[in-house]
Amino acid sequence: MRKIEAIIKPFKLDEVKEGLMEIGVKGMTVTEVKGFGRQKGHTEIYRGAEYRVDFVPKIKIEVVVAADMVAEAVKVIEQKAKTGAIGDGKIFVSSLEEVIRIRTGERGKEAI
Amino acid sequence: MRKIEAIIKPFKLDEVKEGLMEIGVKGMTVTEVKGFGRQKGHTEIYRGAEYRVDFVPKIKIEVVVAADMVAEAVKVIEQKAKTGAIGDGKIFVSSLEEVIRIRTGERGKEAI
Amino acid sequence: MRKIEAIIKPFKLDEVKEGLMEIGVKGMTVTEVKGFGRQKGHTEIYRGAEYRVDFVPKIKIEVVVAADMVAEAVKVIEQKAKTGAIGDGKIFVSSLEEVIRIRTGERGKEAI
Amino acid sequence: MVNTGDTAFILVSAALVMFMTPGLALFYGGMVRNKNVLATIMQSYIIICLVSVSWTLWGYSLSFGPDVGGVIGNLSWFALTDVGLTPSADYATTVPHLAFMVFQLMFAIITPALITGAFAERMKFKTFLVFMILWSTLVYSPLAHWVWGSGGWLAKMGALDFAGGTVVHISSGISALAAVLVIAKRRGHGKEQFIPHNVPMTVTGAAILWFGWFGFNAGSALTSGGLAASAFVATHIAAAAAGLTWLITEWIHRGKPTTLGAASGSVAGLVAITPASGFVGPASALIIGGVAGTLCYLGVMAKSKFGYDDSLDVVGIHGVGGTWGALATGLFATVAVNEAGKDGLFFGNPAQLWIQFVSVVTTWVFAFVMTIIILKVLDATMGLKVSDEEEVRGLDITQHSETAYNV
Amino acid sequence: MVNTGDTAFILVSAALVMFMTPGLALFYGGMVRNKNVLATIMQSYIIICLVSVSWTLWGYSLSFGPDVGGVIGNLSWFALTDVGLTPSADYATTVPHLAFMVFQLMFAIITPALITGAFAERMKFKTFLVFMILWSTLVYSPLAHWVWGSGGWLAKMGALDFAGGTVVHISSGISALAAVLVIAKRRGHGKEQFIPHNVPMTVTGAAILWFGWFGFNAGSALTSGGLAASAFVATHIAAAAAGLTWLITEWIHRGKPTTLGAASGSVAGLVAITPASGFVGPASALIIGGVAGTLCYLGVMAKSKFGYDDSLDVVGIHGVGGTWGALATGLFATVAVNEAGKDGLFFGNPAQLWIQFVSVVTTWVFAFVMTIIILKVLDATMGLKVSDEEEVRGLDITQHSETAYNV
Amino acid sequence: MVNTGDTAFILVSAALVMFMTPGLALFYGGMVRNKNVLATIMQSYIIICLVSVSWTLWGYSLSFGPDVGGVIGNLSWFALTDVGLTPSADYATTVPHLAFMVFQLMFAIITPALITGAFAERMKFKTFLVFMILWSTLVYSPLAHWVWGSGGWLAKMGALDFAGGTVVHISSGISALAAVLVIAKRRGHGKEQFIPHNVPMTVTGAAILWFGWFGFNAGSALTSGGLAASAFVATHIAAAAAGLTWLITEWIHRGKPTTLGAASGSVAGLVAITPASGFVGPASALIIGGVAGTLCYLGVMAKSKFGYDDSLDVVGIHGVGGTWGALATGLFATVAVNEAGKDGLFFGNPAQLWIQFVSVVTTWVFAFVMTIIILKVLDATMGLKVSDEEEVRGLDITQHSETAYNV
Ligand SMILES: Nc1ncnc2c1ncn2[C@@H]1O[C@H](COP(=O)(O)OP(=O)(O)O)[C@@H](O)[C@H]1O
Ligand SMILES: Nc1ncnc2c1ncn2[C@@H]1O[C@H](COP(=O)(O)OP(=O)(O)O)[C@@H](O)[C@H]1O
Ligand SMILES: Nc1ncnc2c1ncn2[C@@H]1O[C@H](COP(=O)(O)OP(=O)(O)O)[C@@H](O)[C@H]1O
Repeated sequence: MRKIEAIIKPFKLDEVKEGLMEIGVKGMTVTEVKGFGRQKGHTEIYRGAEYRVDFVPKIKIEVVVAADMVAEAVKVIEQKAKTGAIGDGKIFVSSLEEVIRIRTGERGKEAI
Repeated sequence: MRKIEAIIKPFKLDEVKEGLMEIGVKGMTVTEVKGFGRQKGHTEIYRGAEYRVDFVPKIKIEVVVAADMVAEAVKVIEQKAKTGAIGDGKIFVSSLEEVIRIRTGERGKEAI
Repeated sequence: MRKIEAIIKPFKLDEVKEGLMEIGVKGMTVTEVKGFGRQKGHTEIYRGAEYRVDFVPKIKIEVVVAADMVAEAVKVIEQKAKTGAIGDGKIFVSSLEEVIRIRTGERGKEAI
Repeated sequence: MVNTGDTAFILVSAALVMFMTPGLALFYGGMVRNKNVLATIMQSYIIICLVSVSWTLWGYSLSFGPDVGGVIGNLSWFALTDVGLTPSADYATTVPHLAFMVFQLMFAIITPALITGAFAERMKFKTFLVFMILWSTLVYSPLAHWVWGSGGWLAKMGALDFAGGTVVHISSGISALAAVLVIAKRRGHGKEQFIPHNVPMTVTGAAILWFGWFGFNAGSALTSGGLAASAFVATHIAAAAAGLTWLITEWIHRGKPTTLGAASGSVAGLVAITPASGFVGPASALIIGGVAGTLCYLGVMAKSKFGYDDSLDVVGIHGVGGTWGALATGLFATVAVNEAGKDGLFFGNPAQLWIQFVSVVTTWVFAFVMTIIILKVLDATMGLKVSDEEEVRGLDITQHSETAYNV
Repeated sequence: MVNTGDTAFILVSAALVMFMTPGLALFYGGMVRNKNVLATIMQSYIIICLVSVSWTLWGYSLSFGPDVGGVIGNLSWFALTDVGLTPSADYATTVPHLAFMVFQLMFAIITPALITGAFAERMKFKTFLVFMILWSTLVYSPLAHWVWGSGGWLAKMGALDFAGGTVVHISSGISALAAVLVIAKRRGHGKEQFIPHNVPMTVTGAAILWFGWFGFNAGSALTSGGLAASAFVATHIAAAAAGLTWLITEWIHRGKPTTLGAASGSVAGLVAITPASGFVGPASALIIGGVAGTLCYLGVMAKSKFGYDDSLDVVGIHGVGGTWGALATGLFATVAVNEAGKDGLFFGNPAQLWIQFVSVVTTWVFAFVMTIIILKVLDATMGLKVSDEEEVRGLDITQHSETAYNV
Repeated sequence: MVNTGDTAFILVSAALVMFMTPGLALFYGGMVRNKNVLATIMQSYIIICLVSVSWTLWGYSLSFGPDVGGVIGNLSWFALTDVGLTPSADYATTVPHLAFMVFQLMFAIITPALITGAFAERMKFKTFLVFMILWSTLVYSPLAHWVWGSGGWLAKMGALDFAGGTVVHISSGISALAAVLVIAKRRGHGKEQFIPHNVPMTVTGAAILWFGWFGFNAGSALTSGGLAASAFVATHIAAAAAGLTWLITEWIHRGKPTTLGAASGSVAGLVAITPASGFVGPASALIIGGVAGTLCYLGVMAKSKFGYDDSLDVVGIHGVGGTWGALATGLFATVAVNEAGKDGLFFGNPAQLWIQFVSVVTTWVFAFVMTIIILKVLDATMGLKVSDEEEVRGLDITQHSETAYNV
């Protein structure tokens, strides 16, 4: 079992979700995060004072998939989340020791 | 050291927390997330137009425990978070290489 | 490749970020979370009724670094996030199987 | 003859009172949980629509139309027949009859809206609509007629209620009590913590209520002049005093002065001064308000004692505050302020306190019994409470297919 | 002679109408996405500033100054020359001329602000400012002169528009239609879901609009008395009725009654009753409002049918509602309510409906053509729409370097 | 004799001015960080309660009661003794004395509330309460007496202050300056970024302020008629002009026009026109406002220059704007607008500018010295600032055990 974490641009969420569904991914978990990286933040102005905001709104998608699905899932995310502009984000893959579906108690592949 | 991540229904948070405390878990970290899965989202209506909202509010709990506590902690979460209805969520277990308590610099088991 | 997750006090974010940048970290992802631990929560009062709020606002920083940077990055976080008071937070280190930069398709070290 | 100053004052007052109900929507909306805020706001908002139509058609006629046995108006003013641009013979004789009508309408709107705080976060929207039409017709109109209608029996008995201590606050507060006894508690009541989701929203609502209450009380003078000014001042002072005493009471009781407490206290003061506002001087208003702040705080405490689920404390604030205000009118009223009024106990007329007491008890009993009956019937026919699952998901989604905030 | 009651009424009404534009800012602001809320609020807010200055300098003179051929006022009242503390000879002869001027100013502010809903979330701020100055001068002032100016040709023809059905609502609604035909759609229109980011904000805005609308319509009586009271009542009843019928219509159509629907419906009712408010009785108001609720709902549905991107439904509500109201005035008007008015079709005078029809068509054509021209010129010179990237990042950051919420 | 129109106008104006303080609560509340919003709102809200009680008991008597040596009123009107339903002999002789009293009360409320912006996010609540009682009694009442009290020495000297340039704005602005010199800066000031947490809340507050300011300035005519209309118009135009010039100034300076800038600018214009509003014509108002927008922007810039921590720019807006307005009154005043006024420098009377200057300097010195003294005493006895840890956790939790938003 692998966990894929992808940090993407917020407006790409729907496309990535559709893409993953098409290859058979059944579930995912999404978090609003703030990213810091090569992509510049912006300046805000309040009463004549300038404030630097370094963090950029991003979406983190977490998808757990069976090991044999990883490559395909990663490919889909890469394709769908890509704009080619700086700040498109990252994908991190890690391994899980166990996955459990709370409702049924199923473990492993069945639990996803 | 293991990290347990559990995606649960928001209103189950208190019960899960109590359950974990009872078996000696001292800390945890909680994030508001949005889940996508077998559980249906809902439809919203604004000025006569229907919008599908696929994401369901969920809570992610992260608990780091010593390896020998994992089974028990998972069991507690399973029991407490279960309603039997679709959308109860998942538990993911992964291994950590290191755990550090910032305040004291303690590492490993002592740091939890 | 390693992922460092640090749960810290919110007002320490800027210092930690600066510290990490100084040692060459180029990016990170930040999430608002709620922490539960030894640090006490607080009591709130609404219309004469007392409510216990156990969860404390925390910030979770996720930084992915090459294996040889881990020790240094952890040290910096420890130093910068430390106040010495309870609730300073934890650092968790785990290993990643793969890291991908969406924009370029780069993998591994190049992708960070 | 129509007086332009009086008419300007009544029309603006009517606008101010109208604004109170959206204010109430915010006051209540801020106190519920995120998932129920729209449903809570909606209950107030749709009452504005609903009662305005029913009042136009039959409510005004029942309340203020030609008297039938001191108990109710007849239907000869149905759809505002005979309610025109010139003053009525009986009410507010220096302003157009329509102005008086619409001023009264605003009272007829906010009164049922006040009740919604009691069963917030759990009532079925459809049943709610029916309940409100019935309550407005069967409870509000008779009460308004008794106290303010020409020929109403409580008025003839000499009961003083300047701007609605019995008609508005006791009636809503006691109906709230009836409602929470009939409608089941919220899931998790007593176990889960129901924390206000947006306190600034609630304070904003309280401020709008305060602002609008000037129209409510001073406008009830129905003319622009000394009496209106006096009622205005009494209103403001009582609200201020009650804000302070609630704060002090909770500071002593819980160790902290809260923003929600200051807001709640001032509303309690506004409630309590309502029946007295046109009959008492500033010093009396200070006392009436000051007592109300502490009394209503204790009133709110009562609910955890007795275990009923009055979500937003309608009983503790409007029931208790209205009762105190109606009785206090029997204590502090003085003809020095209002010749058309009476002296109260402290000004040498103990009989007035008795009359006030009778009007309070009557209102309690009538509102309580009627509300129980209406709700029991609706419970049997339509059902009152949403399902458990709907409660968990929240009323916004389940009753209205909306979410308040989409960030 | 200045009458104190009338003056108090007009000044307070002016304040109320002024308050409507911030209300509109919230009404619109709640409906856009998070990233555009400030830009949306800003468009209304800055119009208050901008139009107040241009109105003071030349707008008022063009609209109400000495007539030039029935078409426009001349510039002899530039910078309010001759507009003083005593009443004007032509307008509102019992209140200071300055009071009438400032009351009218508030109408001149909100009308262009209404249009902003059509192109919300996508217009360049700089171009927007220029557009508004031009629109206010070239569209609003002539229209106001025709209908309300002494010597205006539509007025002389006998067109009835009590508080701005043509001048305010049709003109803004039809200009909105012109605007959405010229300005490109929002990115993702028809694919992405544009969900209101803060519905309580929108409902609060609707409530402020309703509150202020009493000044708008009743204030348009320009005196305090029977007519003002009648307009006040008609306004309120129509809003209430429309809130209900919109709710019922969507309940039937989509299976759910929504909070946003109740709020939108009541605004639709307010729009529709505006031209009729001082000419019709309460029962007629009930009908006019009731029809408006359903009609404007259908009007809003039209946009998905025709595929234009009227972000916040200015066409569906103000265009449709204003047109219905202007025509309805030709149906329901009666001199029994307002001697200075006319009878409508239902009171035996079919000619009035024709006159109303002419004034509607005139306003449609004039507002549409002028707005197209202005926008085409601006498109060619300054550009109308922000870049794609700016749209994605949001107008708050890109146009104003601000974010609304920082939690 | 009581005039109904005048009374209606004053009472409604009083209600409007009352509404300004909750408006201010939102204006300020939106600009602080999340964790301090309730505490900020609370400071304004509780001042309404606190000062209303102290004003009723002794404040009004000190300010407007029978004169003692031109410096202060005596206590013979304690608890509003002799303040009744008929007009006073000295003030507002066509409205009930109570109406004048309560109108003035609303000014006495908002003035100290304005100061709270200076030390926002850091003051101890308990000390704050004591400070406000003392400031209101020892600073506000004398100043009000000097300028507006019958027999007050500045009034006798001929200083013009229509609605509170010195009494309200300079006094609060300069006391704010004194406060930020005594109370330590916020932790992280100059290093951390203090970004407004809710700009729509702030703009809503600004809009309510603008709305209420009509009551503030036009109401200060104390009658309904030409003067009120003129003051109303001047107020509105100045606000609009200042909104624009602030916007333009920052657009030039920083490259972006901001929503907060438009809101701040219009408030600056309202501040500046306050003393002049009943003495100047529309064109002068345009200039006074226009200058104020730029001047107050520069005033706000000053704080980063001098390094003091005036959290929400009370000095830059009320201190600078009030000073400019008071002096501008000496430039632009004309008896053509107000016979009871004077001509200013531009209308041939340079002496008036000198008188204005003296009144400004007097107010500066008096407010500054008194505030320093009061705060130094409180610092030594009760402590002014919360602890570092409390500051980090926020005042909402530590002072009031509440959180604003619970999502
Ligand atoms: N080392 C890192 N660890 C964790 N998250 C990172 C790291 N580097 C980048 N990110 C995340 O990826 C996002 C995009 O990175 P950025 O450097 O801006 O552009 P790009 O993805 O095109 O290289 C960042 O906003 C941040 O959320
Ligand atoms: N493959 C997955 N990867 C990550 N999160 C998942 C995955 N599948 C489900 N989830 C999370 O678990 C939640 C519950 O899943 P769902 O399929 O709705 O019901 P159930 O848990 O009963 O199978 C989802 O809302 C989502 O947050
Ligand atoms: N076992 C754990 N698993 C996950 N997160 C934890 C765990 N223990 C603590 N935390 C996180 O670390 C934060 C700080 O922990 P706490 O026990 O309060 O103080 P300290 O870090 O000084 O030991 C908590 O608020 C929580 O977010």
